[in-house]
Amino acid sequence: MRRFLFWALLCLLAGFLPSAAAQTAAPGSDPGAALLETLDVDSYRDKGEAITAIVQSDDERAREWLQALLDGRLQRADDGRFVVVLDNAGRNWPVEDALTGEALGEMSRRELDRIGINNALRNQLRSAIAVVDLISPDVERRRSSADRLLGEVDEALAETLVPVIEEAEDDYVRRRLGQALAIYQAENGEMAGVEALSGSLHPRARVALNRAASGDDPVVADAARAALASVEQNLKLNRGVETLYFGLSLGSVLVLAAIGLAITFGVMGVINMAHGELMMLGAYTTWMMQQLLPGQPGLALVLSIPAGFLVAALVGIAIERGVIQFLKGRPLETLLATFGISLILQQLVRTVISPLNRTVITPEWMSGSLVINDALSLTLNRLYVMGFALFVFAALMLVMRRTRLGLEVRAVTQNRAMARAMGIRATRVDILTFALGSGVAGLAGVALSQLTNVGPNLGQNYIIDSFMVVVFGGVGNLWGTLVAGLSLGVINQVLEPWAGAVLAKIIVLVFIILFIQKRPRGLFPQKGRAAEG
Amino acid sequence: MAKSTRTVLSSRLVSTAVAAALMGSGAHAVAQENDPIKVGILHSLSGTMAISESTLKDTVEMLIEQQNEAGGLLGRDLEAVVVDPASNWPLFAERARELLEQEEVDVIFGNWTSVSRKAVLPVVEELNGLLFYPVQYEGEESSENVFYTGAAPNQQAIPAVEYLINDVGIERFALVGTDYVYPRTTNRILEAFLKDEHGVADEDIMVNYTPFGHSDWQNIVSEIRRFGEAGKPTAVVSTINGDANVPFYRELANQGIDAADIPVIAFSVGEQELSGIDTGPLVGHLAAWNYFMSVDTDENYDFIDAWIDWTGDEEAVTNDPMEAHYIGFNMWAEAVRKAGTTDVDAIKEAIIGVTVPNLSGGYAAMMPNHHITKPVLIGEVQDNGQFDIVWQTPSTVAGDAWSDYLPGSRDLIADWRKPMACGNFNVVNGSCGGSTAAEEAEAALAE
Amino acid sequence: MSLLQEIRTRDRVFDFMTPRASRVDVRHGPILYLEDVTVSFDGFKAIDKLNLTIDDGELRCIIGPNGAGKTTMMDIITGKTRPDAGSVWFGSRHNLLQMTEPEIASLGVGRKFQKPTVFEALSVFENLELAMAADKRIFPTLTARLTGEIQDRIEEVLETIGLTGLRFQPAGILSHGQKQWLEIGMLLMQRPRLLLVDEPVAGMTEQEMERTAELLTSLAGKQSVVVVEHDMGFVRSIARQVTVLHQGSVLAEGSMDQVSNDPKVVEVYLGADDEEIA
Amino acid sequence: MSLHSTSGRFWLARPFHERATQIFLGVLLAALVIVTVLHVALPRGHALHVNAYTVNLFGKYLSYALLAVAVDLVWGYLGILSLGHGAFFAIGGYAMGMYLMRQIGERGTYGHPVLPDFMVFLNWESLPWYWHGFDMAWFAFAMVLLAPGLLALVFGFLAFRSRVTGVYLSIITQALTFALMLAFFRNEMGFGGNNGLTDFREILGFNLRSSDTRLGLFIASGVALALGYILCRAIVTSKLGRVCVATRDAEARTRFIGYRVERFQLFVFVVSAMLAGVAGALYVPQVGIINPSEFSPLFSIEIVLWVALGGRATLYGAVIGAILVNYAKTVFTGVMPDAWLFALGGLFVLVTVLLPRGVAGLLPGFTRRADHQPKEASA
Repeated sequence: MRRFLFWALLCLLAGFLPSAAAQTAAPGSDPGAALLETLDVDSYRDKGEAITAIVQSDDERAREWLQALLDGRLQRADDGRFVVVLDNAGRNWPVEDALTGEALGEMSRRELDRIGINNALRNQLRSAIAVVDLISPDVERRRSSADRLLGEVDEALAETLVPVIEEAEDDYVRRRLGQALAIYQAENGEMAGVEALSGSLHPRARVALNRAASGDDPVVADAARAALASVEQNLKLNRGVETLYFGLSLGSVLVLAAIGLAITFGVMGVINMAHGELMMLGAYTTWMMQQLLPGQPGLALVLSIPAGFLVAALVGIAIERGVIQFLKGRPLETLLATFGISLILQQLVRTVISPLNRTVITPEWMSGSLVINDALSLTLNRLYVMGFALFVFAALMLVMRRTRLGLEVRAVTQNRAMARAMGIRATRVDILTFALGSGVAGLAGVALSQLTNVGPNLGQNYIIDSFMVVVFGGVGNLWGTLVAGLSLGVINQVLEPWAGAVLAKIIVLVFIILFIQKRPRGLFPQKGRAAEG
Repeated sequence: MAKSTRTVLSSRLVSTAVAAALMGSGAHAVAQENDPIKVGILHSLSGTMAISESTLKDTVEMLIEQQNEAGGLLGRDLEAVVVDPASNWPLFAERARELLEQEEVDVIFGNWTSVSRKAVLPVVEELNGLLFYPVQYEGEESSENVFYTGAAPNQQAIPAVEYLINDVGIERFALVGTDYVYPRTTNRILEAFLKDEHGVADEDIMVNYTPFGHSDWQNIVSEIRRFGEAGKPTAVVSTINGDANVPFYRELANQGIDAADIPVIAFSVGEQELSGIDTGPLVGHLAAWNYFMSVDTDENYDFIDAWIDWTGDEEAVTNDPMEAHYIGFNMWAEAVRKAGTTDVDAIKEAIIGVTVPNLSGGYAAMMPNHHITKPVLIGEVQDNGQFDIVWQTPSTVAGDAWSDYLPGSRDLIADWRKPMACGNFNVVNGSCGGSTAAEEAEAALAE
Repeated sequence: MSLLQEIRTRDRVFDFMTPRASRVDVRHGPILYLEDVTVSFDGFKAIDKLNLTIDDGELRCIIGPNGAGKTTMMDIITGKTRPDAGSVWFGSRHNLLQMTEPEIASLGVGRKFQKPTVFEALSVFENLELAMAADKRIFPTLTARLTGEIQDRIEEVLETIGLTGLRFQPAGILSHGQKQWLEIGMLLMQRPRLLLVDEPVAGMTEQEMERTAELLTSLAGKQSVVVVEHDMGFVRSIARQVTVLHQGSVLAEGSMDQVSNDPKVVEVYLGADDEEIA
Repeated sequence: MSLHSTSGRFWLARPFHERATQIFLGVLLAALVIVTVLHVALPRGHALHVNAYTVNLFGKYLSYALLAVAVDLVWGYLGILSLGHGAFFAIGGYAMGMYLMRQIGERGTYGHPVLPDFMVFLNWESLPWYWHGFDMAWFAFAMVLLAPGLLALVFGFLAFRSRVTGVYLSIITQALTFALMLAFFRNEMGFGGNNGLTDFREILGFNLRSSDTRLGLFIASGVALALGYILCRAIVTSKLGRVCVATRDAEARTRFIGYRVERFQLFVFVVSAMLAGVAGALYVPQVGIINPSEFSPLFSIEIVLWVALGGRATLYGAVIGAILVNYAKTVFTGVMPDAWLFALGGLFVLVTVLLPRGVAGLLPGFTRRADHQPKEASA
């Protein structure tokens, strides 16, 4: 199946250097038409050969076609023309002629037949495009194509690869291609490859070594095994780091979810069961922003940080004024009332927006992962969330410790009457505190929109966990919340591999329940007569 | 919403008010010949399942209206009786009882989750009603009063895995699912199937279960990643349910697993689920269904257009359970015509063998085991939230109530035709009612 | 006076319900004995090496400025707060640091809170009924019947504290002073060996004060009484021995005149206001 | 004054001498009789005929009412807001469910004499140890009381000993029921996972699918409610009841007058848990299924709403609340599904803000019982 790559590369190398790419076929009888014709067959094998043919034809539209085919946009109209669909949403699609590239306006999906492909062909296409790109002027393309060729090399390509490796002026490309070659050699039980790969952490390389290890040549097999063993320790270490990272990232999510609660519950003593729904609102704000700014998910996301805070804070104020202020000093009643509010907010979203989940796009710069080494890479979106969590925490700390508001809040919570007497407007403080807590919940929602569903139930999935974190950390203590959140996250992730996700969660819950028995006031309790309540 | 429904609701409002006054004595009217035929719809319109089920309710209402426009059935109009079990399983049983006892409906279309079906089952059997169940499920059941228009495992899971093995050349399988009965059973069937039929080794099968709405997939995905590094082509067979899917696919994408390396084939991810996902990173992942919105037939396009007009939403999507209802409804209507009455027992007789067109250009027939014949399609996710059909069974597959790969049910069959009329006939000891497991156990006890 | 005698004779008649408090051993020495007690909240030393001895039947007044640790001391004696160091003995037999509040209470240590705390939802009568010395385990409590004798006993205490008319009113509606009285009444029902009385006359009228003084002095002798009070007039009217607390330890001790002439005390008291922070 | 008229008597006899209780029992009895008569005597289709569906519905309401009474006992009189009583309810339900499962015997789809269906198709070799004995009614019914009681005992012992109170207690009770829900969802637990237990055939030899049996269960629920109510009243009118109220309003003070508060709390908590278990056991055969969703925190909180709506610390208020809310639910989810959650949510807010004494607060003659009203449930 891979043989075509050899021809592809060969003619590419012989055919043209990056600059001299223009060799249009003679006008009139367009050979391209014939080429595309061969694509419109049922059997995927024939399609595969057709693709090979296209690659070998040094037609400069080849890459376009391959790309369109890969994206499933290369289709055939009832009138037999081959077209490229520009946008396949809705019932009628704008198309352009695949050969001439002229726009043909809209066509109904009923009169179009897509040229279907499957994963095998998708692979083939990717590799083909990669090969084409190997000598593209754009260095990024060359690099990605080099990455792409890891494990895709075959006998023929291997030979032709050698000169390319030598000529490659970009050493990343050179190194990758070298690896690709080594992988090929190792898989065919060549010592050279095994040696070249020993010490490499790259999964693909280990796949190759694994194969070599099960090869018939005992010497090579041993060498391969040795090579695998040599990185075992290193891998374990990486795995440990990975688990820790997982734990911390889960932890930071918990912290984000709980920190707002730590304000409203811990500082004000208000049990806000609608906290989760405030998070939900934050998430929906993100979605809204992305609807308002189509095509710029990144910008929308950044903007929705203040927006989410604002929306949640306003709703929070409404809740405080509308309900909580009437329930002063009756925490359990507040619990019930706010629970009612949470139900209302959920149903509101269901009826106003939709019971279905909403799509929140992850911006480019947040998707994918940060490669530490070939075995360890940290997923970017979670990295951002972690940073965000710390940022929010720091900001809150600042507000509570350094600002007038923080001072007043602490004064009011310690001795309302006294604070009043000193001219602090307690009601105002209540409003602001609650708004702050709610706003933070909104921020958490914005972050969550990048990790999980944006739907009416988003809040419910986090409310219990957040309460656990706050109680575990010690009510009224932001540091406690931070420590509790992170440690619970890590515990959970460490348990998960051997206990399984469900059991891990249960164990953590039971652990907290027992812990509260031992230390009713959490990790960092408030002491003194004031706290004896 | 169809006006017929509205009137019903208001009338129910009155009757319930009366009920309130008289401690709930529901007033009955004995069904007259010219009264409308009552079609009960038992789908959650609120609560967690509303996401999936509310569209099915709309579907049935649409079908009913279409039927009425076409002159109804037996010269009588159809009338939708909608109730909301609110995603609460005991409430499902209660509502079913209400439909059959209070509203005296002639047929019920409803349920999504297995548990809700299990809750309703005894009621439907006790009151001898008709239930059409439109969702793919774990099988291991055949009730005289229930018609399973969704896929049984052998109509979805097994062909899908065969496709992976034969066409994609997969040798290593990660069976990942939500921890409830459908994934459990499906995965057990698949395990048995892979080992017995294809000699897949134990270490090449990984099974993992997660709770509902699981949102933190980091560990499991990295486990899958490592599982895939053993040097054999690997695939994930996903029976992950509903909300848990978004974070799962997100994590896959972020950890750099794309369909080309480790394809995921899902049994519970359809067009509707995709409509809530950023499909960019999913492209190339697979799903196995008996219908896709992208099926290229005129019946399908007509259905889609009708649906879009009914909902008034250009973006509205159709999915497999909707087709199941489409088929089930037409089968029932056909059976009513054939029997010339809506009497339950008559229909049960008449409907077996009824054949109606499905939306993928073929025909669906009601089998004696109350399951239907379906084609199996494999689709690859595209960036526009649709599936590109890459494979399809040459002919339709008949639903199998009892799996051939589970020891308990290997020798059970269901056949509701007289004289057998048995949902769990044991072909070994030729008796109705249970597997040889019974005798084995008795033997064990005897010792 | 005569009335109290009656109570005393009465309780000999009904000695089946005299509290186990009699087990307290005071044959040699004091009934309450605190040694080097220290407790601190978040680093702040509320009680610092406090030594205090109360003899059987003594009436002791404890005064001191805000934050002197008066209430904390009571918390320690009644088992509500555990000290970081030191020892607290009730008689020479019972180490209070190893006992829970109910145990200490049933030993015969009664406490009247600074802020009068009665059971507001229950009637005055029920308040006294609950306080009464009796078998306070679960099932006896569940099956307990209100016998005539018990009623009589409660009626008498109602007399003593002058709330007979209000016996079936919820305690919640009582005035501040009345609550004070009710609480004292509950103490009487408990029949303790040691009464800890925290600011008994706050919010009382002159007459009420006098009656309180009378009551407390009359109690002294049979029961030991420790009074924490701000109202110097009141203290002067009842006090024999006065202890001055300052910053968690004893500043001065002696008769009212001695301490009030003590320069240290005077200095400490300059500018001290009459409210203790809760 | 109730105190005087009754508190001289034997504690279990006291309720019968209370006007409120007499009225309550009277109404309940009347309801039972009327429904039964209308159901049995009148022909189907008669305007006043009460059909099996409705009987079943009321049976369900009654079991909910008993549950509400149990919650009111701890919340109203002890000030413990348990957000986990659904757990005891569900455990009682599971105990009953296991009995009913065993009664299926060979009639299961696999016809296995011992193993329930879900065990057969999940390939269980033999019955897990904790399923043994549930084929005997007496054992199962004992478990209905003991299992929830034991859980409450252990949990309560830990919690009250370390004086976890108020909000903290509410939150960990919630954690408890949440953890149990996750646990019961796991199929390894051997309780049927998400599908729970269903497909019941008969109870004590009566066919569960006949409307007579259902009528019987309805009456049984009524009787159980009456007995539970009397027991609770007897407790709250006893001196122990007053100790509870005292604890609720001034826990520390109660300690200082010599009551071992934590033991009283534990005792009442366990009694309440057992009542909840009985309610669950009556609920399951009537709805025909028990599954982990009964453990969901949401349900537990809803129970509290019933009590709050009916009126705390009155017991009969709890009954009224439970029936009102659930009847409303039945109507609403039928008539306007989307509005239901709005209504429920609204109820939560309005009741807590505007109606702190619930519906019972509106009833005449309520003021005389006002002395048992909580002034507030503070943390």
